[in-house]
Amino acid sequence: MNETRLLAGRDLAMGAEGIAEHVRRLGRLPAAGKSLIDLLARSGLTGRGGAAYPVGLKWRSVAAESHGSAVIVVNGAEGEPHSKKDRLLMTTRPHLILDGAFLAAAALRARQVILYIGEEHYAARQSMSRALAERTAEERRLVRIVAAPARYVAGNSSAAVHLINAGIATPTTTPPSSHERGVDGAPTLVQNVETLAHIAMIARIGQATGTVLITMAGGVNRPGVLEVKTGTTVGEAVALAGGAPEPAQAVLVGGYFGQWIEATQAWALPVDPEALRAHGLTLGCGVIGVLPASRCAVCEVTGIMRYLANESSAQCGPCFFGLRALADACTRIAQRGTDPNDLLRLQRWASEVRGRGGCHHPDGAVMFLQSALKTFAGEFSRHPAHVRRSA
Amino acid sequence: MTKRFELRVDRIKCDGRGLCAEILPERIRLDDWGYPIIAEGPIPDHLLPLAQRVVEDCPVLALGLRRVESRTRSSR
Amino acid sequence: MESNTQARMRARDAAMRQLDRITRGVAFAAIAGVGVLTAVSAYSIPGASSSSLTATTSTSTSSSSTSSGLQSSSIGVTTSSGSAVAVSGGSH
Amino acid sequence: MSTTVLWYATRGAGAVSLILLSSVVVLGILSALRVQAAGWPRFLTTGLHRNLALMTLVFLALHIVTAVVDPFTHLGWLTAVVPFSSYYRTFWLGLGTIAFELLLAIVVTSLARPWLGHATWRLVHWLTYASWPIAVIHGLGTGTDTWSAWLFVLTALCVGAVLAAVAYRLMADSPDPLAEPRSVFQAAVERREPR
Repeated sequence: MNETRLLAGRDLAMGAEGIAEHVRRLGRLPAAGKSLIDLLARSGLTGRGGAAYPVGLKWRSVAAESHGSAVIVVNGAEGEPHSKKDRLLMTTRPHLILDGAFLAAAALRARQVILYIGEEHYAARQSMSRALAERTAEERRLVRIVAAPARYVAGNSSAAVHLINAGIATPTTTPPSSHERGVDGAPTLVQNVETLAHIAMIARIGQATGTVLITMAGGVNRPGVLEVKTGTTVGEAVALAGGAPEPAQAVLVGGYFGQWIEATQAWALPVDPEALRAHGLTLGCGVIGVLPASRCAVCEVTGIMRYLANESSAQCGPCFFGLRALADACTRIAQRGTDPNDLLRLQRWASEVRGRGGCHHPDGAVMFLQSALKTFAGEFSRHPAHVRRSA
Repeated sequence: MTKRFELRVDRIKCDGRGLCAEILPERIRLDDWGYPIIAEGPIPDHLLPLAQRVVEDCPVLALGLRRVESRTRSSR
Repeated sequence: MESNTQARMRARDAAMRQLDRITRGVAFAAIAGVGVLTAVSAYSIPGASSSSLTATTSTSTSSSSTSSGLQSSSIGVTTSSGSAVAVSGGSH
Repeated sequence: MSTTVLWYATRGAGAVSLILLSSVVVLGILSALRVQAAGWPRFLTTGLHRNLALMTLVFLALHIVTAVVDPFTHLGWLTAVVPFSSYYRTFWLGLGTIAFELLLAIVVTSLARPWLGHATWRLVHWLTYASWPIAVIHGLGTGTDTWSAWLFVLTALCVGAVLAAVAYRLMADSPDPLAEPRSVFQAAVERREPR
């Protein structure tokens, strides 16, 4: 059955696939036990939410702590501005996600499953609750839906747990991680919806689907979600997205917590979490942003740094003040032209802020900026005054 | 197995009072906004008393000494 | 960078010594203070030198706890030196 | 040593305790703020605050012992522990006992701070703003039968210093520069049903 893609089956434009069609195509929910956890470890599947944590390890750590009290959080917050993959999956293949969630609930002996979906993603919430209604009474009893605030850090696993526990979506200090003490203090698995869909397929076909969902954004003719084989190169993905209307100068691989790669180098990069990690990169949430040659790189980077600074939950000084100072320095360079002191400050602050936050928000933002400073070194060092143009 | 400790800070609790850098400048300095930058690695033995004092004197108890197991002499 | 840390280490050590010095200083001052203020209160309280206080104040030293709060300031203690005042009423 | 000396010693020790307590309160307020003078590290303020707090307890103990041991006033140890249990100036002296016990709670929780955690410690520490005023009123009330200008002046100075520190604290902006942005962000991601 070569149709082992997540988005296989009828045309996506026809909306959510019902339970009958889902079972006809993929069969009933397979059994789940310790063997599934070992299978996941062997498959090498890593999380698709952004942190790319090996799924086998994560399940083992929750299983070790859970004695029938675990909680499964299905993370569909998708706070990354350009990412659309989770929403597409929730609105077209909801049962694949629910299968993954109930497999996790069985394998980890969970007593509760929480669908954590972006509060502004109405279609996704509606599709998931409709699909839930089609499940068995026993499955439905386990599940409740919680709305995730539409902020960048709301998708962070400790923020999700904090919102579910205390109604505030701000990250909390780890340790303890949510694996040890999460929802209601119970061991909690926070897993991205795409990861759970992959798990539902792996439980059926015994191996990874070999595909990933990516969101093509920026200078491509047909931006949007693609499901590609993990060997596909960025250039091929751009072609699948209708090609680039004008030559590109660089590609942002991995979204706002990803890294900038000069276009020609990026074109040959494989869209594959493991392969990218070998290059010191990350596929992150799967956003591939193409920056056209006509756009000013410094102004683009400045806009994103300002966004990331504003998305700091202001709980930690180095992150809140550090990212704001970095964004201010970028803004000065963008609007008034390069001042060598600002370049020095950017380098120093970036290295000082990294690793000094309560969560990984500052780390992601700094990696993004440092890759920009490297890839656009020329632009940053000789940038003229640009009055702030469109976002 | 030598018992070594390293200073850890709870970034969310820390509100940049700066006492730690004043008491233990050998291991802690402040960034431009007054928040501690802690040197990596285990605390040298002769600084452990001061490190203990820093942990106790932190106005918001954001600092802690965490044991670092270093089995072999050439620990990391 | 090294000199900055050195300077801050010296400042720390100096401040530690300063803390001890100030604390000891305050301790001595406090002890002296008790002595001085004991003497001052001995001489400044009218009853100390003359027995006029005894004449003007009633000897009532006991009253139910509820009302004593509002007693005017003249109610007080007879300060006859040395002799214990016979207390009426015993324990309440 | 005639009884009267003990009686005056109680007043002397009490006055010194008041001065010490007031300075501890002022130092506490200053250490909460980010007042940073050159050559005066912040841990000096907090260190003094702690040392003088313990010193206050010592002189307070002296104050209590001299009062209780003084045969003239027949107070008995109970009055130091159970408020309003003395027959001599019951109300005013009772305040002293309350202030003393509040102070004990504050100091004990401060010594046990690493085990209690910051939140609990901070909650109990707010009792300072009850203990100190009650101590001042105790001083004035118990001492009024033998009115003396020096005690009044001394008390006025202490009250003035503490009120100035409190006023400074209220005017100064929040000691935590993140307090405002943190509450703004929290409001944006708060999904609690309003209580």
